[in-house]
This record gives sequence, C-alpha cells and structure tokens, in this order.
Amino acid sequence: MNAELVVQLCYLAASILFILGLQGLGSPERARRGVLLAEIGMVLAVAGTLLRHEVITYQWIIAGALIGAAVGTWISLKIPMTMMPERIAFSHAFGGLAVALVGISEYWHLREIGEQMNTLQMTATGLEVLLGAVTFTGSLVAFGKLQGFLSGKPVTFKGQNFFNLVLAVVAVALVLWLVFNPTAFAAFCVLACLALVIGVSLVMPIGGADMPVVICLLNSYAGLAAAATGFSLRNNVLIICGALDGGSGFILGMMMSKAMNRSFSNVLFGAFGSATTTTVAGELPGRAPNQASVEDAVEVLRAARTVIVVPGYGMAVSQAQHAVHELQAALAAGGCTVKYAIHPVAGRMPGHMNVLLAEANVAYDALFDLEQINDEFAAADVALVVGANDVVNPAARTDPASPIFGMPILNADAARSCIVLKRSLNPGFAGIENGLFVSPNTMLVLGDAKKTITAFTQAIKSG
Amino acid sequence: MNAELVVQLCYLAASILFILGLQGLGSPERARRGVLLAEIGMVLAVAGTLLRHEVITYQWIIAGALIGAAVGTWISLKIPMTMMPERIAFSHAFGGLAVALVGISEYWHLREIGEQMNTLQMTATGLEVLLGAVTFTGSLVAFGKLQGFLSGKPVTFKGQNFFNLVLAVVAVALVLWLVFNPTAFAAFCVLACLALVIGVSLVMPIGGADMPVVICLLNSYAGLAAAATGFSLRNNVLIICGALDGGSGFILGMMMSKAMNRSFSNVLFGAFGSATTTTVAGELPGRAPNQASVEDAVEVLRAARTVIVVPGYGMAVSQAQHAVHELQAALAAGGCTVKYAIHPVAGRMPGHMNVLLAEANVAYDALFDLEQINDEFAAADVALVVGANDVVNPAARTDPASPIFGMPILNADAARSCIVLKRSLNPGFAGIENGLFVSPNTMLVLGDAKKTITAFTQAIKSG
Amino acid sequence: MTDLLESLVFGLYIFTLAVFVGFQVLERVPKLLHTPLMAATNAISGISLVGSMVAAGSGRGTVATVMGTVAVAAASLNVVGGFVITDRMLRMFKKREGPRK
Amino acid sequence: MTDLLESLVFGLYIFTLAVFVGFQVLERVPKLLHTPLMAATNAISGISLVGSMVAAGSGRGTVATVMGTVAVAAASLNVVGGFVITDRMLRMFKKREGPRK
Ligand SMILES: NC(=O)c1ccc[n+]([C@@H]2O[C@H](COP(=O)([O-])OP(=O)(O)OC[C@H]3O[C@@H](n4cnc5c(N)ncnc54)[C@H](OP(=O)(O)O)[C@@H]3O)[C@@H](O)[C@H]2O)c1
Ligand SMILES: NC(=O)c1ccc[n+]([C@@H]2O[C@H](COP(=O)([O-])OP(=O)(O)OC[C@H]3O[C@@H](n4cnc5c(N)ncnc54)[C@H](OP(=O)(O)O)[C@@H]3O)[C@@H](O)[C@H]2O)c1
Repeated sequence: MNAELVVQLCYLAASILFILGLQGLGSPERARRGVLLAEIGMVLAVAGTLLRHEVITYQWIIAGALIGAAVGTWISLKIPMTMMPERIAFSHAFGGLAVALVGISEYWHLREIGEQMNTLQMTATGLEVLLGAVTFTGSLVAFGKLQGFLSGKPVTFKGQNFFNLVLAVVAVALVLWLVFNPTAFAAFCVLACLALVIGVSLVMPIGGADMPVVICLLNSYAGLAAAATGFSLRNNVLIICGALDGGSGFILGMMMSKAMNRSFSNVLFGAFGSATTTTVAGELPGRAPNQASVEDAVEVLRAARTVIVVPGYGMAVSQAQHAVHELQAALAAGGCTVKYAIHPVAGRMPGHMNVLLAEANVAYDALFDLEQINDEFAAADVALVVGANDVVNPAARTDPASPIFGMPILNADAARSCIVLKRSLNPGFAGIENGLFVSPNTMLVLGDAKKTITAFTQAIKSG
Repeated sequence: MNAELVVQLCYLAASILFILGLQGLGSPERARRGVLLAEIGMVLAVAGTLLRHEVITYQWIIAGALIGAAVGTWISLKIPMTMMPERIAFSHAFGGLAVALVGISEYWHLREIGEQMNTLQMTATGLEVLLGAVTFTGSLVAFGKLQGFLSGKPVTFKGQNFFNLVLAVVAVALVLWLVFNPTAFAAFCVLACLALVIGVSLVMPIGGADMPVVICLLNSYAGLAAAATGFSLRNNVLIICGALDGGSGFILGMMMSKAMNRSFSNVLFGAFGSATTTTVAGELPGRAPNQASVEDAVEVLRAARTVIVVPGYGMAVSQAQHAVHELQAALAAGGCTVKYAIHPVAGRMPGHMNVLLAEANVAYDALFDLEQINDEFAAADVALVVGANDVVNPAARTDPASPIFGMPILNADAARSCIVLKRSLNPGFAGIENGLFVSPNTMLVLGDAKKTITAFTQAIKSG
Repeated sequence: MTDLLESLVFGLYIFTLAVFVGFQVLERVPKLLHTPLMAATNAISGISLVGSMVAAGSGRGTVATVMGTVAVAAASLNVVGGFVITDRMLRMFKKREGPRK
Repeated sequence: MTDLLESLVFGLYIFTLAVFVGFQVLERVPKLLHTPLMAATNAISGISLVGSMVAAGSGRGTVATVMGTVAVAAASLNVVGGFVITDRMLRMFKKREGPRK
C-alpha cells in the first residue's frame, strides 16, 4: 500500500506541475521556467510508473524510451523553425499511435489471460482506440500534405460526406456493440482498422492550406483519447493531461477560426476546406498595380520616420526573417522607429510569425497584436508588407460579397505609403484578389522577399 | 445503483454550476445570471441528497430547512447595506456550526452503532470539528465586536500568544490521538470544547477595526472545514465548494493586506491588530487645518468643472451615499463631471464603497479603481473626500516612518482644491495624523457627512 | 489500490484541481463586486446542507438527529440568506444612471 | 457505491475540473507564445508514456509487449522531442535587442 501511495502522489505532483507549467506560458518571462516545471512533472510521472508493482521488466521500456528519446531529440534539434507545422502534425501521429497501441495491448492482454473488460473499461478503451487511430492516420495524411508527399489539393469524390458519415456511425456502433460484448474480438479488430480508414478519409478531402485547423482538431482528438485511456486505466494524470491537451487544441482552433472569420462549428463538423475550393475573385477597381523598383522603395524607406512591418506566410516561405531583422537594424540606425504588426492568423500556424521573428533575434516587445497596433497605421509613414496577403486585404472591411468579409485585418492601407513584397500577382491562401495591391499609394516590389529585403538593406546602409 | 448514479451526477452538475456561477461574478453584467446558476446548482445538490438511500425521514430536514430559510430570508431582506460586515461574520458562524455539528453527529452515530471511523474519516472529521468550531466561536466574537456587544478594543493579557500556541498544539495532538484511537470519546469531546475556546481566544485580542481581515481568515477556515467534511463523507461537491470558499477567503484577505501594506503571512499568523495598538502620530507641519464653512465649500464646488469624490468609512457611518448621489446629480445638472475614486480598502470590507454607492443608484461605470483614476486627480478641480482618511494620507508616499508608508493611496492632494468632510480632528482607522488636512489647498468642513452634503446640494440647487 | 487509499487520492486530486479553478475564477472578480462575492461564497458554503441533511434524515437516533436538524437550519440560513442578499446587492449595480428620486 | 460507478464518477469530476483549469490557463497564453504552447502540449500529451510503460513492462507476452514497446518509443519521442523544441523556441524569445550578427 505504501508504494501505491507514493505512485499516486507522484502522479498528483506531476499533474500540478503540468498545470503550473502551462500557467508559466502566460508570459514570455516565465515561460522557460514553466517548461522546466512540466519537465520535472514528466520525470515524476515516469518515476512513479517505474515504482508500480505491475512493472516487472525494464528492458523493453528502456529500449523503447531510448529509441524514442534519441529520435525525438534529433528531430527537434535539426528541424528548421519554418517546418513547425509539419513537426506538430508528425508528433500528433505518434501520440495517436501510442494511445491506440496502449488500448489494443490492454485488450489483447485481457483476452489472453481470459478476462473481460467491464463496461466502463470497454467504453473507454473503445473510444481510446477509435480516437487514437483516427489521430494517427489523420495526422500522417496532414503531415504528408504539408510536406508535399501527398498532393496538397483536396482529394474529393461524390458522396464523400455521406461516406464519412457512414464510417463514423459504423465505428460508434462497433464501440457500443463491444460494450455489450466485450469479448467480440473480431469487432475490436474491425474497429481499429476502420478507425485508421476514417483518419485518412477525414483529412484527404481537405486542402493543404487548411491543415492548421485540422491539426488543432486532431490535437483535441488526441487529448480526448488520452483522457479515455485515463478512464480505462483509472489513471488520473492521464485524464488531466488529456483534458489539458484537448482543451488547448480546442482553444487554438477556435481562435484561428474566429480570426479567419469562419464559424467554429463549421470547422468542427468538417465544413472547412470550402474557402480553398470556392475561389471567388473579388472585383477590383480596373487599375493596374503600381509596380516599383527596389530603388523607388528604398527612397520611400529612407524618408520614413515610422515603419510598420507586416509579415505573412511569404516571409516563412522565403525564410526572410533574418533579412527583415537586418533591415530593421539599418532603419533604426537611421533614426526610424520600426514595429511589427502580427495578425493572429498570419502564416500557417498560431504564433507562426512570432516564432520566426524570435528566431531572427527580433525582440518580442517590438511585436504587436492586431488590437494593439491597428490604430497606429494611420500615423505610420510606411507599411512594409512582407509576404502577407489575406491579412491585409481591405475587402474584409468593405466587400460584403468577399469570403473573408468581416475578418479583422491589419489596416496597412491606412499608412501614408505601403510597400508590398511578393513574387507574382497570384492571390494568397484564401484565393481572392487584394485591392490593396492596386491602391494608388501602394508600391508593389515583385521578387522573393528575402532577396528584395537584402537589397533594401544594402542600399540603405550604403546610402 | 441507478439512483446512486443520479445522485452523483446531480452533485457533479451542481459543482459545475457553482464554478460557472462564480465565473459570472467576473463582470457586473453577467453577475446576476451567475448567481442564478449557482442557485440552480444548490437546488440540484439538495434534490440529489433527497434521493440518497440513507435519507429515510424528511420531517426534520424540512423543519430545519424551513426555519433556516425563513430566518435567512428575513435577515437578508431587512439588513441595511451598511451592516454587511456584521452579516458576513454572523453567517460564517452558522457555517462553522453546521460543519462542526455534521462531524459530531457522524461521530456520535458511529459510536452508537458500535462502529469506528477509519484513519481517513477520523483525520477528516477531527479537522472538520476543529476548524468548524473555531470558525463558529471566532465568528461570533467578530460579530459581537463589530456590532458593539463586545468591546471593539483588543482584549489582551500577558503571554497570550504563548497561550494560544499551546491551545493549538494541544488541539492538533488530540486530532492525532483520535486518528490512532478513534474510539476515544472523551478526547473527541475535549477537542470540540477546546476548539470553541480557541475561536474565542483567537479573535478576542484583535481590535474591532481589524475584523475584516479576521473574517476573511475565518472564511478560509470554514472552507477548509467543508472540504474536510467532503473527505470524511466522500462527497466531492463538498470538497469542491470547500476549496472555492477557502480560496475566496484567502484571495480577499491577501488583497486586503496588500492594499493595507501588511505582509499576508503576518496576517495569517496572527500578527495583525498591531497597527491599532501602536498609534504613531506622524509629525505634521505646524500648520493649523484650514477650516471652512459650507458656503465657502459650495463656492468652490460651483466653480468646478470636474469633481472626484473619494468616499471612505465615514460615508458608511453617516449613511451619506444617497446624499452623495443627489449632490452628484446637482453638480452634473450644472455641467460638472463627477467621478468616484474607490480605494481598495476604503471602508471596512472589500468592495464596501461600491455596494453602498450602488445602493444609492450611482452607476457603476462612474466608479473607478485606484489605478484607473489616480492620474486624473492632477487635472481635477475638486477632490471631495467624504469620510475617508487613511486612504488619502500622503504620509504613505512621503514619510518612511509612518506605519502606512508604501501603501498605495489616492492622490486627493494633487487636485486643485480638496474638500474634506469629517466630524472632528480625530485620526482614522490607522490612528495616525493626516497631512492632507493641514495642506493649504484643503478645506476642512467639519460635521456629519450626510448633513454637510445635503447642505451642499441645497445650496447648489438653490443657487 | 485499497478502498481507503483510493478515496484519499481521488479526494486530493479533486481538492487540488478545485483550488486551481477557484483561484483562477476568483482572481478575475473585479473589486467592484467583492462584497457580493463574499455573500455568494457564503451562500455556496452552505453546501454543508448536503451533509446536514444526511445527518438529520437518516433516522440515527435522537442526539444525532437533533444535531443534524440544527445543522440543516444553520446551513439553509446561509444558503437562502446568502443568495437573497447577493441578489439584492447585485440588483443595485446599474450601468446607466437610474431614475433619480 | 459500486467500485465501477465510483471510478466513473471520480473520473468525470477530475476530467471536468481539469477542463476548467485547462481553459482558464490556456486562455491566458498570449498569441506570441501560441507555437511554443502547441509544442508544449504536444510534449505533455506524451504522458501516455505512463500507460505504455505498463503495457511494455508487465511481462504480458510477446504481442502485448511489442505493442507496448512501440508505444513507449512513440510516446517518449513526443515527450523528449516536444520539450526540446519548446525550450529551443522559448530560448529565442528575447525582450531586449540581442547582439546583431
Ligand atoms: N496562421 C494560422 O494559424 C492559419 C491557419 C490556417 C489558415 N491560415 C490562413 O493563411 C492566411 C495567412 O495570411 P497571410 O497574409 O500570412 O498569407 P497569404 O494570404 O497566404 O499570402 C501569402 C503571400 O506571400 C507571398 N509569397 C509567397 N512566397 C513568397 C516569397 N518567397 N517571397 C515573397 N512573397 C511570397 C504570396 O504571393 P506570391 O505567391 O505572389 O509570392 C502570397 O501573397 C490567411 O488567409 C489565414 O486565414 C492561417
Ligand atoms: N476596506 C477594507 O477591506 C478594510 C479592512 C480592514 C481595515 N481597513 C482599513 O480601514 C481604513 C479605511 O480607510 P478610510 O479612509 O475609508 O477610513 P478611515 O481612515 O477609517 O477614516 C474614516 C474617517 O471618516 C470620518 N467619519 C466617521 N464618521 C463620520 C461621519 N458620520 N461623518 C463624516 N465623517 C465621518 C472619521 O473622522 P471623524 O471621526 O473625525 O469624523 C475618519 O477620519 C484603512 O486604514 C484600511 O486599511 C479596511
């Protein structure tokens, strides 16, 4: 009994440390200490588990842990910051796999020793395997699409929604069946395989650019699966972490869909992906965009006292964050104030731009949220749009027919002049034209953002 | 089993509703709906309990509930808002009583049927009876002091701290003894009586004005006692409510002691009351206070474009809140802007001034916290100090020797002129002189605040 | 896990989590509403009613029942009184200027 | 209460309270740190390691053990990888201007 109490107290302490750790992420100063607390929590949880009397052999645990830790460390140290969305999809896949395997192995073990699960265990294990396996294949597909192994295009066929619905109903029916017939091994196997199929068929129809929302959704599923494991193993730390994890996916997904002006229930119930498929070209005033050379733009920048940089997905594509920081330094050396305006869904992941700019040593107190900075554009000399598009599209304010109408955007068009860096006249993620590019006080400098900015910096330094 | 499940789900729902209810108190718009949710939660909890199979007779429950509800409603409808501190002390006493009686009756019942408590139950019951009984008598003494039944003066004798310490040690020892000898009935009785004594001897030495901090402390004790009941009866809703209640007492106590510039650990460990006993008369510039007549003050008020009212304990004493609102209306009719500056510990209870002004129909968006309004005094024509003293004492900013040095205060002295209403030249709660009263741009109008303000209003209306 | 241990452990989990929830919720209550907050937690603390009802209504002999009944009365005084006064206070908080007398 | 019912009920309490705690904590994470947050919850979700270890280390026959071992590897990949990358990201967030290259 005493060892058992120690185990339970370890788990309790771990749960507290995880919560305190996430609380630490409430501010950048306390964030690293928070992560340290969470790490200690994880060590305690593992140590507690090693003390459990069921655990009698260690070699397989050690082997698995060493392999996992080695691969995990290697990937995490090597991966460039621009590939974070891929990395997160990838690790959701492993999270789902682990949970599903725990459920399957538990079921298998009881079957081997001739016992059967009680109602609660069977319900929890069924949901655990279902959600875990869906997360596994779903995240793999998401990863493939982001990475380019799979076509980023939505892969659809007629009746797909109906097909998915049928699969989901069958899966739930199988779980119910198992609850009343826990020994129905065949049903269990079918459930597991079906869940793998559901994961694929849920994510295949969705366009690559919509992946971030899908990933948050899968994050929530993974959390729920872990919580279900907690119910079936009567393990509270699993329930708590599952709830924290599921909640984080849910909150980030909600925030994203709000900032993208879609109803979250649409996102939850699979109606996303539509924006990519229905490309509505908003009507533009028949003006030609005002293309400008690097020299013209540099002249404007030299005269500016305040510049607001608006980074977007294009900055990530061209890895221009370091170049941007150098430009900031060059401008600041000339006495100009440089601020960054970060739209909540700029890039392809919540907080994407913040991490990239932090990587390039930009101090985070120079980064401002939409609400903080939007009124300052009117007083700014230059808004420098580095590979952003949808998040500065004035149609969101003015054109009720636009698919992004109502989405809060950065008022780059309010600045005295606006310099836009992009490679072509192609639209951005939402697939719609952008009136900002043809506005008279916009200068469009075509070309890769990194190259263009480096050229700016050189010209400003040498001049 | 099914009835049991229903009971448990009622309790779970009740817990959720209590949490949502307190969340509602996060803003005045949602507060009433929040309280409604909490009420529904309470109904569910009671309904669930009636379904429990242990509960077989209803007449005593109904009798008790009717009496309690009738008395509670009557008191709550009749009591004037100025008596809230008394009312809260009073109901803590009943909370402590209920918890202690539950523990005693549980113990008695098991003894009668010849069973004995297990370790967990006995620990929890011991703590429950201890904390409950301390809260009971402690709150009664606090009530008596606030109400004037008992002398508000600190009642002390030599060696008191040592005496209290001994009592506490004995009580804890008795609990431990009971854990190992749950059938020691005599020890149980001694524990209960001793706890009653501790409650009295803990609160007697503390001055009437320090009661609010004591009340918060007793609130925390009551919460912990309820949580202990939850452990002994294995009732989660009790544990959750106990934690919420204990947390609220703790947070309010911490906030108060911070705003009063005392360390909370001092307060927790009984070092409060000291400010009342060590009356340090701060040195004042040898100027005589600038006493003024109602007419002089009215002249200044008539000329003012912006007036900031600083209410304090004196407003509660003289029940001047309605008069203040009428003055506000009269001034506003003349085109003057009137705002209220609410210090976090003005009055004798957290939020005291807010409730009084709300009672007098003052809109809550005219009330401002210290941080919100402190910079506005410099631009105000008049600071009208209605029975406040310590919270506007500039010594807190300037005199390191003052006992309130470092406490954040309202900068009433920064206004162009300052009108102070009080009855005499006596000091306020902290017992120290106030340099504001002798400052050259202060006008001191002596007299009861309500009478003075009514005179102001009449003069302004008629003029 | 023994039964005893299990209820201790689960109780500790619930208590700890409730403390977290409580702190986070209560921290966000504005100073404006601190007095109603005190009254509302007072009402909620009347939840000991749930324990008192069992003590009063389980047919446990005179002494236990009398104590239970007194506990029921004390707890329901808090519950009902606390909610009534909280609501009475909150009704007074108004955003726009109310009618003047 | 039956054993089964009790663990269901306690589990529901813990889940519910944890959801409250989670929402309140996560709502306060600034947008600035949303990417590190995703990585950190990723690491924490590796807590399924705790279940995997039992599956891999309880001497339950080949099939169960192999599955358990794979699960341990997958979960510890998330735990270790998640914490490493979170820390790597957070180290990049600086308040004052860092040295320029
Ligand atoms: N952040 C999230 O969490 C999230 C999640 C899901 C969806 N989204 C969506 O993603 C969009 C984000 O908006 P955004 O303004 O950041 O990006 P965007 O609208 O996708 O536009 C990116 C722009 O960058 C340009 N670009 C690409 N590569 C470039 C390079 N190497 N050099 C210079 N320019 C380059 C592209 O134009 P060219 O091709 O002409 O160069 C394009 O106009 C929003 O619609 C949002 O709803 C965001
Ligand atoms: N709010 C809380 O939670 C709390 C809790 C515990 C302690 N406290 C303490 O209480 C104090 C509160 O400060 P405070 O400025 O509000 O009050 P205060 O410093 O106690 O002063 C009250 C003033 O009101 C005057 N007064 C009393 N009755 C009056 C009447 N009928 N008409 C006009 N004036 C009258 C008194 O002067 P005369 O006697 O000359 O009339 C006195 O100067 C602080 O020291 C604080 O630390 C507050």
